[in-house]
Amino acid sequence: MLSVAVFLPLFGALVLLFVPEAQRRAVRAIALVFLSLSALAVLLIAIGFHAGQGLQFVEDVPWMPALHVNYFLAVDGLSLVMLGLTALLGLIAAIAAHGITERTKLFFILFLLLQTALLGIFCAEDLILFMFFFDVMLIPMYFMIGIWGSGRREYSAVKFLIYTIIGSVVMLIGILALYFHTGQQTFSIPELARLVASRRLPVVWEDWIFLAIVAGFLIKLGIVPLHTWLPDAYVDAPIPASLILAGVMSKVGAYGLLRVSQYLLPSAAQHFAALLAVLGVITIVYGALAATAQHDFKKLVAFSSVSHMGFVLLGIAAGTQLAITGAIFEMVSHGLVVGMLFLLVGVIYERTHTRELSRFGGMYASLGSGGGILGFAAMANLGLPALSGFIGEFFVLAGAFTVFRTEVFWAILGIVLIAGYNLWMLQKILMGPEREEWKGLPAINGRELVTLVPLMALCVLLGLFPNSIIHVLHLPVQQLVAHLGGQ
Amino acid sequence: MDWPLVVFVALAVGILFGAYRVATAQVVTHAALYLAFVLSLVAGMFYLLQADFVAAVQLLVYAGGVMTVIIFAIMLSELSEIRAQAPQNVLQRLMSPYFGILPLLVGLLVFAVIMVAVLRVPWPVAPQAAPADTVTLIGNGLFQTYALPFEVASVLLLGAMVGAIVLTRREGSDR
Amino acid sequence: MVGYAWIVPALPLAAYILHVFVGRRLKERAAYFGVVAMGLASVLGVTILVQAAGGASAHVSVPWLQIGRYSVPMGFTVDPLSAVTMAMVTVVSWMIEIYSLGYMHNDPDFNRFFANVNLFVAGMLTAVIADNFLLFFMAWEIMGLCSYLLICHWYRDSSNARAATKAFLVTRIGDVGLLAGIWWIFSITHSFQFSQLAPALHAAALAPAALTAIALLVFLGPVGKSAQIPLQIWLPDAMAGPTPISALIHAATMVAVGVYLVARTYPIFQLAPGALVWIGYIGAITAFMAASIACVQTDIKKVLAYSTISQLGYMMLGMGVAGSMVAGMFHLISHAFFKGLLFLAAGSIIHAVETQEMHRMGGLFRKMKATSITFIIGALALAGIPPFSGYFSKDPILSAAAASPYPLMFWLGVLGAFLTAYYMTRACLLTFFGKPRDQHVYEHAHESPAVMTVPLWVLAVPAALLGLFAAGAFRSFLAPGYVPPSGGPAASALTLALPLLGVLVGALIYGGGRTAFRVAAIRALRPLYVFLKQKWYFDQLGLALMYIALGVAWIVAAFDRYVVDGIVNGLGALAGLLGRATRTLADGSAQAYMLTLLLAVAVGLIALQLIGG
Amino acid sequence: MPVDFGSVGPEIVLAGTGMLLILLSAFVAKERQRPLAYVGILGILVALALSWADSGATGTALAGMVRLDPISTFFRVTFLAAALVVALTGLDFVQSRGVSVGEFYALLLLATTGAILMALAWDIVMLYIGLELLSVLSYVLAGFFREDPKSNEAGIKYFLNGALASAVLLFGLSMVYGLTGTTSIPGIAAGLGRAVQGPMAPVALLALGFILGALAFKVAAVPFHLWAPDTYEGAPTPFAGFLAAVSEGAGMAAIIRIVFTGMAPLSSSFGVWIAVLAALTMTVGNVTALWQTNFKRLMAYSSVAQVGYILVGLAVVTREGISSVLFYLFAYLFMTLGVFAVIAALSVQGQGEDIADYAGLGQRNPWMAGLLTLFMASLVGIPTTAGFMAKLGLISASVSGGYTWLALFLAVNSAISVGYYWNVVRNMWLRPSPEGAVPARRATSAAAGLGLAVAAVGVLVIGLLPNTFYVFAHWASFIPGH
Amino acid sequence: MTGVPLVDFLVVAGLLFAIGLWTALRRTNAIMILMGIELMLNAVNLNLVAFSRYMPGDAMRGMVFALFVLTVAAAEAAVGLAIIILVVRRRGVVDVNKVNLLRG
Repeated sequence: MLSVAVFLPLFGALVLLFVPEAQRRAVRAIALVFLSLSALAVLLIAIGFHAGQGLQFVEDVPWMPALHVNYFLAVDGLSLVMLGLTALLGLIAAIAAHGITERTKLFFILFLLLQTALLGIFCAEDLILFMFFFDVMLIPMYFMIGIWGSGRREYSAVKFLIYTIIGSVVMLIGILALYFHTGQQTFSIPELARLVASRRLPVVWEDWIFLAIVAGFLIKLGIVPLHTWLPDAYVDAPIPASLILAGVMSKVGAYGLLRVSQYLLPSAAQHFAALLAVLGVITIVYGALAATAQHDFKKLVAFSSVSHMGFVLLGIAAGTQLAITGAIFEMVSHGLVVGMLFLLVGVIYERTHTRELSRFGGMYASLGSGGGILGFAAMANLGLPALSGFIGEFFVLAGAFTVFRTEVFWAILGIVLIAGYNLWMLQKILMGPEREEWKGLPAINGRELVTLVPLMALCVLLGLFPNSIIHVLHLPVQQLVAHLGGQ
Repeated sequence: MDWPLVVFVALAVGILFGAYRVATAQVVTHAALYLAFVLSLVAGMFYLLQADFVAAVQLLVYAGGVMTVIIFAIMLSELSEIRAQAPQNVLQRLMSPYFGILPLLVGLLVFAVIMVAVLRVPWPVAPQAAPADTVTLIGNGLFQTYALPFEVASVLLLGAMVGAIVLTRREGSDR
Repeated sequence: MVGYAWIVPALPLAAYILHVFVGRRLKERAAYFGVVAMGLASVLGVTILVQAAGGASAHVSVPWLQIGRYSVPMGFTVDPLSAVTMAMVTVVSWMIEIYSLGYMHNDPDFNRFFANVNLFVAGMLTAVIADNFLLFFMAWEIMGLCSYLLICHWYRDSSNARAATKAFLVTRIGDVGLLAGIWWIFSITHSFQFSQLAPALHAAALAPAALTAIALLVFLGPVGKSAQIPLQIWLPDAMAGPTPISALIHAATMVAVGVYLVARTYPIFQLAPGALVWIGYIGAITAFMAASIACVQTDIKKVLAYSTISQLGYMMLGMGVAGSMVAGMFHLISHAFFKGLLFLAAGSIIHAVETQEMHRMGGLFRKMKATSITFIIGALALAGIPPFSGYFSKDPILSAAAASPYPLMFWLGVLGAFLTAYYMTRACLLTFFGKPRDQHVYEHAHESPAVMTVPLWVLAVPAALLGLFAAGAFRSFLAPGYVPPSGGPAASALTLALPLLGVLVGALIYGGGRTAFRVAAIRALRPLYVFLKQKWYFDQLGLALMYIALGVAWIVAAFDRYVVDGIVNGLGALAGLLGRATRTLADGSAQAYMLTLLLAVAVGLIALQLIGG
Repeated sequence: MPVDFGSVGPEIVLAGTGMLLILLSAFVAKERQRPLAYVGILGILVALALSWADSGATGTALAGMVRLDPISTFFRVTFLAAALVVALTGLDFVQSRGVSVGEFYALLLLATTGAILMALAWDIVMLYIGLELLSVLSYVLAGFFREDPKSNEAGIKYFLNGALASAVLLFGLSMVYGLTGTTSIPGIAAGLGRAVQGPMAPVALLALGFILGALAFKVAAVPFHLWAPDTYEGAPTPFAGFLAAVSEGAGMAAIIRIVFTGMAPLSSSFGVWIAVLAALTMTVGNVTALWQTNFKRLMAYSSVAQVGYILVGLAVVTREGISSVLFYLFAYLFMTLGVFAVIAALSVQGQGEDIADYAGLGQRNPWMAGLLTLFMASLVGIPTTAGFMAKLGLISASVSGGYTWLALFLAVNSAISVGYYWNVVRNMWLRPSPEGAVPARRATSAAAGLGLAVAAVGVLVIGLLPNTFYVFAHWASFIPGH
Repeated sequence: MTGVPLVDFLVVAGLLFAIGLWTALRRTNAIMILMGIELMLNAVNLNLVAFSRYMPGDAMRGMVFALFVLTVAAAEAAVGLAIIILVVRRRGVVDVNKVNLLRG
């Protein structure tokens, strides 16, 4: 069942190969059909999922016996949550891809391939399979940024590719070193976790391996020293690609931290926890400050995303039950919020063909309910309670308070700054006297609403009833915390 | 009088002088002649080492065959400027890697390294018992132990011949 | 009925949802549903108050979130404090919603206005009855959002937008301090329930410095929300919003919720006496400072705004020195009524004369009888003239201040009271009496319709009589067995005399036609006048901080674009340069290749010989 | 005792077909020589079948000249597979240049025989003769297009450097013969074992130096690589592919045969040297490739860089190292030959060989562009392609062998390689095609199509289901003495 | 043959090899380079025959190896000269450095 959910989009891509380029509508329809089928499969998995038990829907088939590598897919609470987010954002990005008019067939083939890789990575339980999906998602994203992007798209695309490839190869070396030093002849994560629980690796080696593995994830997460590719890639990618890039791919880094480096190398994780926390906080403040100084709306959203990822890293580094749950919740909520923001960037760009904040003003009336939605998204982005953003940030910092008090105080400065640029953005776009050039803009239309309303609904739902997700996360986070020896 | 030593010295001096002339001869044909001279002296050396069959083959194949091929090549290439270019000024010669110091340096370097290695090793002074009949010995070797290399060598020669012909035959497209 | 307290906030929430989904079609008729809902909520609120007075109380909580071994329940609690406040809020909000029907009539964004008001009231009521810090903070932020949305109700004027952003940001600074306090407490007590916090903190036997730090962090929230020093700069600008909003949010309820928080978590503050002293001083200074600035304001709403800051200062002073939250809370309740009344009256004046500048008013008494009388009742209550409620709520605070070991607090309080009386008299004289200074304004003036004047009269009743009847009952209801400290007869004499003196001085300067004297007085106090006019230069301080933040942001962005990116591109270029060098190696001549080949062999041979096997 | 040539059946078939083609091409007119190519391809297939049939046989044959063991079967299969792909994809290209197809294929087959014999050689004379058969015919093939000045230049440069290198190799071999008195590789290993303890050590090291230098030339390791770019660019494209896959593979086979087996006693010294050579080759190959404008020249530097990666496997003198090298060679042949096949197919349709000419290919010829993207992704080492699995094998061998710094070198280099590999891909998909670009593709011939398919399937199958090939490489990597 | 020790032969062969190397590198005329290479091959043959004569072990192998070297040298020379003539005829120059169309 799990493989069906993961490989349905790929099957769709193959089907699309034989659809002639001309029928643009047919191409879109087929892509949407396969994406919704895959989303349906994820839904069925979610329904059949029992919160209490560990790994479920296990599919463990030997793939490369000579290298002791298995095709091992399984779902636990954490994977389920991420699968849900990926399936949802995938569907919404596909709907939002109406802006892609030339070479749509190629776009959707790449998009479906990307979707498969993303679904796959969140339920890969074998390190090499994890690496496999980690690299596969590079190519489609490279082409999406390169072909359909804007601005310095080629530069950003190559920068994205090189950054991530370095990260992935260094991580591969780390994983192989881990494999050789455990001497357990296996790459499966649960198996290695059992080993780590029983006895520790020699510390010297573990630190080095940990750094190698974490480097790859920090690049993907866009943590400050390694983040330079992120704003360029987010800004120059077309809207659907930015949506997936910011909404899901950055979460792969965080998921990797939770699933691989913290879980399998706990003593090194504790050893570097302080460093990761400091990096997290720097990212929060750095991202927020950089966002405040941006003139381009999309770049502002990109840097805001960097800043939010800082929260996630701080939560993971803190290693307490609360902080990690908060971090996972923040990952999900950020996916929804940044999704909305990028869609709105698209909505405004399609009408005004510019992203310069200084040229906007008084668009509340002309945007119709779009103005309200932008307000909602901005409020969710700055972590207004009763919306999912608040729960994530609140529990990350509540959890981290016991462990990293000074870092939390710096993060608080970040929260004020985040509020600052979000409101500044609202003020620049919606308020002030209505400009001549934006009079008579078409109000937000049905299709755009179809993409935005589910995200808004989920935001409120998660904000008011966070337990729906957190009860599923209970077991995986507890295992991780037990590993880290925290409380 | 230790005849073999005298003959060896004579041959050695001849070979080395000839080789030196090949390297520095201004005219290509002179160089070719010196080369032929060196080859035949080497055949003498082989004879000195009781490898009479090899000496014979050397004379026939090398001195005869290869030399004629080289002479033909020189003639065929209708060299307008038979003489090598006039040497540019000394500084230019020194500086340019092709004419100047570098080839000499590399040659000396290689020679020095070989000598350092060879001279440190206690090589036997006296030769082994001379084999009665080198020809039968080589014959057996060629057709028993080295049968496969022999066949492959023949294929090689065939291939080389075909290749040479293919490359240089006059075709309608040539002038 | 006490168990159904959750219905009270649910009603305005329902109204909000109706406005959002159905409002556009129903146009102004949708507001009627809102008013009816508010009415029901008020009735329910008052009955709950009555039942609570009879000793009933309720605490209902339902599990909301389970993370690991921490369980976070959500629920509401009805006790004397929440019952009283809820009653006050429901009544005041009801009156203001009725008033708004008239005030906001044929405003293009009528529906959005009422939606936000209802959401705000729902938020306020949830905060009042919340039984844990998390729900309280959520409601607290929802109110911040509504205040933001309502301040920039007329968003087309970008100055409103700036005021709204300023309000939200400044309060956000306070909120973040409160958040830090909540996390700190949670890290010790592992619970958000108000009831469990104080005992758990006490049990944890923290160092006094830590306890004071926690208390002050929590207090940072009210400093932001209730506009205390130094975070008070946003309230005067918040007057950009429609006047009913100024009444509801920036006078009666939202700004008071900070004080309510201090009251709700008073046991924590009692654990940290040092913090109480801080609160006392901040309250006193804010009271005096705001009162002084109010004296020079020409815009009637600004006067009332600074007056609100000043009264909030008094409430905080009460909290700080009175040893119990009763004094502060009583002043909060009474202030909500008479300040709400004053703002609504000011609103009806503005509605009538289309200007907020007192210098263009004058002699309106004859034209707007009802509004003037109610305004004057409110002014007298505010000034603390007996028998109006202001005196009864302010007197215990000042006498407690006198009894406290900090004389400065008392003198600041008393001087504040004098200034309060002075500027209210000045305001009344300038607007209602004397010659009308702007003929056009005078002709245009007319009494507001009944839908606006009725709420004025309804609010005038408690403004006048609450002190007389409810003072004693209120104290015993909220804190049975609490003996308020009394500062001795001299202190109570002063609290009585100074307001009267203030009225006298005000009348002297602004009464009758003695303009010459007024001009001389102003010229004499010129430097003081300029200093007060500049609002003690706080605004400039705020702007400076903002520019610093923007500067740092710009530096960081530039750093990111040039330095960090520069390094990365540099590495790329380095690889390129290296490539260019090795490329020249292959310059095309076979001779050079052969030479390099043999040179490499030679070097290899030498290395092997030297280093060897 | 009669000499049984049975054990070299495949080589005889191959050489026989080659000679038959020489005969036939003399009679058939140049224009109608296409069927001769099919004869050649048939010959390769028969040889492939034969070599697969007797893959089980082990032991020396032909008086110790040849050793049939797993590694020789591996090289046989690899070289024949490469020859097959080159033959298939090169047909249109050679024919379009109006050159005698029969002779080209004849020389190609004979050269492949030489390469296989080098891999099978158990005697340094046999190895030398095999090497010379491969090299001499390669000089001819490099210069085969007589009218094309670039081909002439490629021929002469390859000849001069090659002849020099073979002289250097010979000198080394003569020293080895001098020390050990025998030419059979096991004999040499034993002889050197004695010599290294005794006073003969310096000469042994001298011999090692000469031999390593010559073989480094053959595989085009830096700094012996300068001939490669010019030869690849000048030579006919299919032959350039042949050079990258077969000739280089043969060089690796020679290194494994002589250095690893023959000069095993010196193994402590050459491990480090090969590691240094590997690092140097990788870096220079990748970095210089960044600046290339001609696609074939870029592929030359790419193959130099790939040799650098393979040498990493050799530097780790363990069985995993050798097996990762064999796996990499097998995987590498499909990627490189795929790229050269695409270049050949496109230049038959009139497209230039500069990277700029490939601009906008994505629109003009999506299938060809897609294939080229797949091959490029494999060369970079992106998953689902053979390149990723090959690099995975190499990295795990080097990490387990303790050469972690080499693995990191490999990581940095694969990042640099993205720069130029992906530059081509970027050109194809992201840039509009220039005005005078070739119109939409004319159908490529069945042979070229089949060749491309074999290469593409090879890359994907090894990428997705590498297990059987790992087992094959591991089984083949058994070398006496390790 | 009593007088001449093996090492003398090796020295002569080494020197001949070095001179051949020097010629090959020094000359720009392709044919001259070829002659240099022939000299190097002769040095190798000298080595081989000398070793087969002086060193214990199977003397025949050395001589046979020398014979093979001879034949291969012949084949190589033939092909080499063919290519050189082709280049001369096409480009009219035998100077190797002028032949640098391919570079970079």
